[in-house]
Amino acid sequence: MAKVKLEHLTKIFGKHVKQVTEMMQEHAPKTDILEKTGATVGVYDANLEVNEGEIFVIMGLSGSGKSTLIRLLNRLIEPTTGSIYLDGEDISKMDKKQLRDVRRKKMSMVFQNFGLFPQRTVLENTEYGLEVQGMPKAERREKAEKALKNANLLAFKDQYPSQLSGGMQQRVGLARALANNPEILLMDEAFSALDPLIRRDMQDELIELQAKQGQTIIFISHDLNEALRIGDRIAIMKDGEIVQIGTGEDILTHPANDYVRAFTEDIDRSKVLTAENIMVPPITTNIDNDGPNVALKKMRAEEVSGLVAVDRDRHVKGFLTAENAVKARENGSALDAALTQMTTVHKDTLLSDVVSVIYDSPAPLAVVDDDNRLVGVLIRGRVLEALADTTDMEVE
Amino acid sequence: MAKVKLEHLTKIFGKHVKQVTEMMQEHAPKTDILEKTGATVGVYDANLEVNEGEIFVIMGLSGSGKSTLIRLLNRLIEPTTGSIYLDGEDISKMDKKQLRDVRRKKMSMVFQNFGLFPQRTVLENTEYGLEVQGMPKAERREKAEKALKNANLLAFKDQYPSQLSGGMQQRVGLARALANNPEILLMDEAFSALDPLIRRDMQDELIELQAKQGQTIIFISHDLNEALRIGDRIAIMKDGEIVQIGTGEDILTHPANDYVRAFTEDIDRSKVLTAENIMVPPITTNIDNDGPNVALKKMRAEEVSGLVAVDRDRHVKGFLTAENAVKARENGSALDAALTQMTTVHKDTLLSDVVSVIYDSPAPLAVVDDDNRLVGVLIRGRVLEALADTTDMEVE
Amino acid sequence: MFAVAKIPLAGWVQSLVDWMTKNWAGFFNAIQTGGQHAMDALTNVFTAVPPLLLIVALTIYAIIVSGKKWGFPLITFLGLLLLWNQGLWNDLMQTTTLVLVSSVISILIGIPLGIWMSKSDRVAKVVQPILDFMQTMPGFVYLIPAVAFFGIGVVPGVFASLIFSLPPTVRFTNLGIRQVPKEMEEAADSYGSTPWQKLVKVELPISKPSILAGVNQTIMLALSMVVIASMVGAPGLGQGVLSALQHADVGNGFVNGLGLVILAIIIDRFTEYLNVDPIQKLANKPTGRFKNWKKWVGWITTIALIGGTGFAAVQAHQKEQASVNIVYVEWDSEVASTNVLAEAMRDHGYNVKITPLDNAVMWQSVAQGQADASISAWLPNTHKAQYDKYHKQIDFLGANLKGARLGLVVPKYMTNVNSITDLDGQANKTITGIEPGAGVTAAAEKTVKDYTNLNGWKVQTSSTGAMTTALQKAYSAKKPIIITGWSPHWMFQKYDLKYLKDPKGTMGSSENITTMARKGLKQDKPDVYRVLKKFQWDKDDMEKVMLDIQAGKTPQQAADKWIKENPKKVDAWFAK
Amino acid sequence: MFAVAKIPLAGWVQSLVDWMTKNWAGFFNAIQTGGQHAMDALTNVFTAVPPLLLIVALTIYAIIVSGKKWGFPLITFLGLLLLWNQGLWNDLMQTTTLVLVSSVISILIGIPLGIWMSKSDRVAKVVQPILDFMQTMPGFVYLIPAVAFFGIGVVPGVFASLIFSLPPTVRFTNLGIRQVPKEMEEAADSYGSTPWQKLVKVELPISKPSILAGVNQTIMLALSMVVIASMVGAPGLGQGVLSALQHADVGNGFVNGLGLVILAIIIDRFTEYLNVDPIQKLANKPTGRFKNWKKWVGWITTIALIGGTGFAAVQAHQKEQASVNIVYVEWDSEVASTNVLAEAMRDHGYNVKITPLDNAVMWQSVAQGQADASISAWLPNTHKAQYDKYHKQIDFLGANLKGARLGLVVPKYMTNVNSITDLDGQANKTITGIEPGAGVTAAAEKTVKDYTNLNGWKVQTSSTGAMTTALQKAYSAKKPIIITGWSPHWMFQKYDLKYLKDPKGTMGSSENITTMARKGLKQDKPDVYRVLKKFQWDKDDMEKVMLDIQAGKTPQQAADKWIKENPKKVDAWFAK
Ligand SMILES: Nc1ncnc2c1ncn2[C@@H]1O[C@H](COP(=O)(O)OP(=O)(O)OP(=O)(O)O)[C@@H](O)[C@H]1O
Ligand SMILES: Nc1ncnc2c1ncn2[C@@H]1O[C@H](COP(=O)(O)OP(=O)(O)OP(=O)(O)O)[C@@H](O)[C@H]1O
Ligand SMILES: [Mg+2]
Ligand SMILES: [Mg+2]
Repeated sequence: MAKVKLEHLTKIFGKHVKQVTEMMQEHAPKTDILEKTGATVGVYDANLEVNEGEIFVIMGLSGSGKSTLIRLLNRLIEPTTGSIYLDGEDISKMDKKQLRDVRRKKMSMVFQNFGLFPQRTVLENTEYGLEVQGMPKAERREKAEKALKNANLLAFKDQYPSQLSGGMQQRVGLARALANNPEILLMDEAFSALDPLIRRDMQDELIELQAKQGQTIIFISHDLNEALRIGDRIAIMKDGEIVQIGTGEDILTHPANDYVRAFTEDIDRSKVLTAENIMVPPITTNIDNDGPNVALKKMRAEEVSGLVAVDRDRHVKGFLTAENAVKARENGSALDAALTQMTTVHKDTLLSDVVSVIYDSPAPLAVVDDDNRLVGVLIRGRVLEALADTTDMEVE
Repeated sequence: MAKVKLEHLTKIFGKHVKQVTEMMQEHAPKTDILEKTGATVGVYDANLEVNEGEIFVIMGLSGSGKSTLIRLLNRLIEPTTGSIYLDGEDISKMDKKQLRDVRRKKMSMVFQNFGLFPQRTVLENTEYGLEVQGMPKAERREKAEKALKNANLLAFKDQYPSQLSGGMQQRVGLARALANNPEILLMDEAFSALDPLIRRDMQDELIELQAKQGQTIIFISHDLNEALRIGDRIAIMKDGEIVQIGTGEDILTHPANDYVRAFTEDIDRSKVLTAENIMVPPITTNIDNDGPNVALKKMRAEEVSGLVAVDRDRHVKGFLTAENAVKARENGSALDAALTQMTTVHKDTLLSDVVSVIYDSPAPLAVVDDDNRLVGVLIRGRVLEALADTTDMEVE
Repeated sequence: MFAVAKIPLAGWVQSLVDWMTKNWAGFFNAIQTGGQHAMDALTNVFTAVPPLLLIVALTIYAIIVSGKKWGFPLITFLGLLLLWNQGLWNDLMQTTTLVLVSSVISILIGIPLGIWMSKSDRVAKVVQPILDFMQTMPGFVYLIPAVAFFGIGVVPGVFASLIFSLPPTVRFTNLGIRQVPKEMEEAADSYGSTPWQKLVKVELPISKPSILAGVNQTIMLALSMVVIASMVGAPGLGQGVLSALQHADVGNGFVNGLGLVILAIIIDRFTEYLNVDPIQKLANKPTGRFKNWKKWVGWITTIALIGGTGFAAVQAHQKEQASVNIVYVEWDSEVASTNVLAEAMRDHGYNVKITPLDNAVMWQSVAQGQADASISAWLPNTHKAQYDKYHKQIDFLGANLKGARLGLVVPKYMTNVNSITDLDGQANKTITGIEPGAGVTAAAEKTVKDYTNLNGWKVQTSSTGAMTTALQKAYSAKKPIIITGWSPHWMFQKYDLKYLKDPKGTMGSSENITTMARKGLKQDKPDVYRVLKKFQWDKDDMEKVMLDIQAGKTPQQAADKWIKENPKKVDAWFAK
Repeated sequence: MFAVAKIPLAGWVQSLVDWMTKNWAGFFNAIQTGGQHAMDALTNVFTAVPPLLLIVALTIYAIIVSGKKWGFPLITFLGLLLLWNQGLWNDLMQTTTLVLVSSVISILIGIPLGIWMSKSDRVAKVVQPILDFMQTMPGFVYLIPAVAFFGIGVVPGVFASLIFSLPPTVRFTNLGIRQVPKEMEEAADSYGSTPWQKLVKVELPISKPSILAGVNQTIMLALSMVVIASMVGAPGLGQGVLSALQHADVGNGFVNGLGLVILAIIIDRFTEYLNVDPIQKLANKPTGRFKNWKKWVGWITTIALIGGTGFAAVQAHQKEQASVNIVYVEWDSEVASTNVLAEAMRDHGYNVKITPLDNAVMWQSVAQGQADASISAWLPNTHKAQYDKYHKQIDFLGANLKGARLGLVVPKYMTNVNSITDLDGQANKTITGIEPGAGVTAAAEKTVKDYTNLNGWKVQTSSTGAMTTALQKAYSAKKPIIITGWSPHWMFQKYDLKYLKDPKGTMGSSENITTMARKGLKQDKPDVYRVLKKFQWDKDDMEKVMLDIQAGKTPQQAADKWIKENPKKVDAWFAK
């Protein structure tokens, strides 16, 4: 079952809701709506499901409604219309007490603008969530200190937020949310003020945490690399509407429209594309059946200079070059002996990892599935072509 | 002459300055200093020169003193010790009036936390800098609207900052600084809240602006790609100290220490390395002098299957394959006629751009300098190797 | 305890005040005169506006400002109407002047001072105790020097208000500016704002809510000082409160106090709407065709207001010739006579100002020439002490009403009782008196003691209001009652009453109410002097006027009515 | 104007008050009694602390709290010492009680109310005009009902203070909470804070500066109401101000006012230090070995304070037996006599409370049994009116001082002048009198009129203080002077003076000062009654005490001194 589900969720800031809705249905631009009605469309008709244990990333232009959407989830903003289901329950219909329980136990939020309490020290900020749950002082202090330690801020625990740098403040916000150990983490550009080193640490920690504790994470990011790195699925928003939802690969390979494509341009494809995306169909010889003659005949027919040797189960046995096939025929030996070593890569290996392997390997690479069965081959030309594709776009 | 020059600039937050300085000289960690003295080292003994018309990027871990350094430049923070020269004048010795003039005419700042005035509309915020200079209303309004238009926010000009999204607020801060058209722009993570599309636009605009008006820009960023894209030089800070200053390439290729190297890890090298970095020395034949025989002999001696044909000025004329050289010898024709087309790329071309070209080209690529003279060649294997290098590091 | 003697602090202060009074007289006089004139002018403008016009205009402004049809506009409308109905309009306008002037001065001094404090810790350290001093040193203490410096009138009233009401503006300006977030300061600095620009464009707008809350407090405190100010002669609602309280008349005190409260609520609300969040304002900004209606209505109202005022003022102006200042004691009889004379003189084109004062201050003011005249001297008995003290510095113009008297009074239906000696146990052996300290009460007590037939009687003291209430109750039930009466008093017009004969004379002999003028009036304003000299009427006349006032007319209305009904008498006063 | 009659608002209010007085008497009484006891207890604690100990302790706290050695601690130390020196210590403690109690109640009511307002616009709409009402409805108006409800004493004083001083706390709590940034609210909400948690952990801490500023204003306004409160019998510095002002004695009024100001400054500073920015606090946090010295010193001081108080209280307690409440008029003579009797009784183990009251209120309080006794009845002349009114409800115990008199007085060195008829032009034909309204002044004026040899003389009215000052000046220069004197008065002890013979008797005959007690005292407290009955002394005694007081001793000190020097006389009062 979906952990979180949104149905026809709409938020309009300002008055004249009906007029705005009509204009939205006619796809009027936001600036027109603003001028005519004074109202701003935050989110319009969002439908979405986030699965349990998923890291779901929301991306989109600045002002496209990401923060509004995430705030609707814990009802910091009241929706104009639509429903929000959490574990099948409609949050938008909850009374105050139920909502409070949800916020305490199920969701924690990291704010885009940090949202730290200025009159509380770093430590006191971090333990805030636990404090309101009524956890005894010693216990919550311990948890908070642990969270601060993970954020590398333990030394600063008695300082006040205004004494910290931007990134440090963001990490306090993060520690505060994590200390709570909620089922769902709502993270609004939680890493935007972090430098790459700390950011990578934080990403790793998040992934690890998620793997260990199976939290559902909804994450707003502007960094597609980050989204691809940590996100199971990605939603892309534009002008308050969700224009595409899919895995990183879906979005890279089948962008719903030019807007989404533009978003992916600056991306280092080698970090996204996998062997499976760029492999070509293998031309194989079943060494359990075929002899050198059959193999050579196949090569001629397919106009290739080598074949991937597989057994009956399509397990890769090696590579058979034309040269070796000829030699085998001359020597009358079996194909087994004529094979050269063939490097295999799993089909999910990233292109970036493939590049270094293929550079060292004389033969094409065999791409195998989870059962180690051959599904395709990678050839150098194709790899370069894929890399070129990426950059092509930018050069255009 | 350096536009901005820092000499032994130090800022310590808190008391016990002397004790802190001593501890810093002994390279005590910041957390120890904080614990012992309650003071925090913002910036320690920074020496720096920024040239006129340069885009100078400052990077470093969160809390390493970047914001402090940039605020010292316009004396929002008073230095503990050290001097700051602007056009050779010591800012730290200026009286209030001089300082004000400098801030009005020479420097504008974009704040990490935006620093927008909540009770002023977007437009009024944007025209603030001009307003304090005493510019007439119509004129400053026009300029402000232009700046807002560039930031794509003209429709929102009568809204208040709290009605905008984070990214939109950041763009208002940017527009406010740019409307001022200062000699020096101080930008503290000015693009951190922006999505990639708008970010790229903003970067482009900044580069263009800088090219047109020769502004000096000091830019804090966490994004090494961004730094490399827009920065002429980069400084890397750690714990308040500047650990390395250099061009992007310097830093990538000769990192001063492990800390800097770690910083560059996640980088897409194809966006950084240029043809010059990965070219190999060319083996040439001067077609004005050499005939087919000489060429073939050279090929044999160098164990290559082709030569780059150049004229006396080392201008590339084409590529001579062994095959064609043999043919020319047989036909007794001159080398000119035997040459195949050879694609040239400028030595500063990025690796990412090279990949797409080399994929389409049968022959190696010739690398030329500004005068179109041959300086090296690019071969496929080398390109793949360079790409692999990058990813190697990460895979480690 | 220490062997140190008590430091003669009290003496030092006294000497300082004396010294200042003597040596800075010129300076204080200038302030007194200038301030008095300026404020009189302002009050004249306010009172020149026809009340109904002003009420409607303010209601319209309230609608425009609040954007509501009920609530605040309704309060404004009904509140002002009520005050008008209660005959407090003029007082209200005078109080408005007092409060406006002291608030404006407070703001003009307080905001800059608060800003200065916020910018310098040292200034804050010095100013803070001074503010404490201003707010806690009792008004009574500095009112005495204030009178010594500025004489009586509205100026020392403003002075006292100022001292007490200034601090909140200062404190909350300081607080507000100190609370401006550091980032905002930095952003302003980084664009090279001068301190002034930073203040005006950033700090003040951001700290506006705090500053306005401080100003609001200042206005409230200024309003709370209105009563104290009226103790030194500042006119307005405060005098109503004071005079009501001289009779322990909670009801009337409350009504006058209510005037202050309604004024407070209206001012409070208008200032509150200054403080609307700009975003809210934006959200409420009307769109569409009528978006400017507010502006239009506002302007039209303003023009109507100015026009109406101008018209009324021109009419008023035509009459303006001379300026006379008549002072009086806040007694029913003197209210009646002084208003009749004043209205009559106004009808003849004189510009007359009348000021109620404490008894002693009234005499002093005529003696020192601060007032032109009074027609309220009860001689030879009631005001004897004052007469003895000041008579040499005053010009007496003869009695304007003869045969005023005190005595025990009963309704005429008590036919058996005609003399005090006839009393033998009526009305539970009780004489209903007024306040304990009053002269007539004392006389009644003496009477009870001296007449043997009154053995066992008691004088039940209460208040003037309570006595007349008791009289009314008994009268309508035709029950016996004996009261301490005096005349002229409206009760003689309203009820059929008679004085009891007083063979022993313990209730005192009869008196005349005398007109007196400052020395020099004869030379300065011979016309006025002549009118004053000729002014006289009799008990019946006066009582008619008092009765009308008692029945709910304002003193002016009652006076006008009497003047209309007695043209001959009035004309005689103005005969050449 | 409208044809609508004046709405009888005043009458309605009056009726309402009457109705409440009658029907809610039980409720009001309970509050009156409970409040009075609680506050008396608090005052007793304060006064039980030895003054010097308290001064030193507060100074130490000031050092700890402010972290400074000069400035604030010095002000605290010198200010309190000055008040002690001026003999205002007891008044100060009583005022402190009044202000503390009304401030604490204000805070307890005001902060929750302000919070409620901030949470609901509707509540704000309703409460705001009520606050306006509370701040601008003149205190005089609701003091009268307050007295009707609560009688005289400290409770109606607190009631009046509360009404006036509550609003700022409410307003600024409301303002502060409304100014809490939206992000902070959101952050608190997002972690599932209950409204209460959000309030306590986020909103109140963030709005602390505003709230404290409001509380500070509340305290200031409570202090400013001290004088008004004392008009209904609340004891303390306010009474000093009032009594000084009865003589237009700016100097003494100022000194008492200064007591209020010093109290204000000390409270203001202590509350201000509650409001230190936490970051600043962090920066000032001491490091190193002595970082806890403050805590230690603070605790030691507190222990010393409690110990000292306990010790003093135990000593005081041993003496406590009965409780007597003696009232008096704030005249020099009565201050002396009442203090002597009170101190003597205290020495004999009685628990005596003395309360200065307005003349009329004093008589009323004995008559109604609110006070036990008074030894300040001047009979038969001066208090005649009161005597006539109340004598049936009072038990008179005979004269405690015989031969009090008024008269014209000259220094003995004027040997030629022994009778009024001897006067023939001395001292510029001037008799130096006191306040214009005083009885002795009136008598002097009568004298000038009646004696033919005084033709052309004048009575120069001034004030009691000014008269004695003039006497001193003339006396030291051996110049002739004629004053209006009365005895007992300290001047007869300090200077060699003589009464002039008064053949016509215009200066009045001699009087006795009489002791009176409430009916029932004889049964309730026979011991006290006996002492009161036996208490008597003579003019010389009284004048000695008055002289000491005049020279700077507190009344208590002077009384103690006299008691020590006259053991026999005192013992006689307590003989069985
Ligand atoms: N006002 C201040 N008071 C005390 N310490 C401060 C203050 N401002 C900054 N610091 C400290 O100075 C150090 C450097 O802060 P700075 O803001 O310059 O970091 P930064 O490099 O900009 O980090 P980030 O990338 O996170 O913005 C931090 O350790 C911070 O705690
Ligand atoms: N409180 C508000 N009042 C009015 N309009 C608002 C408010 N909050 C957001 N908006 C509007 O809603 C739209 C979406 O804002 P939102 O903050 O969700 O954008 P975002 O996607 O988070 O952008 P960013 O990446 O810049 O943070 C914007 O046009 C903004 O102007
Ligand atoms: Mg956002
Ligand atoms: Mg920073």
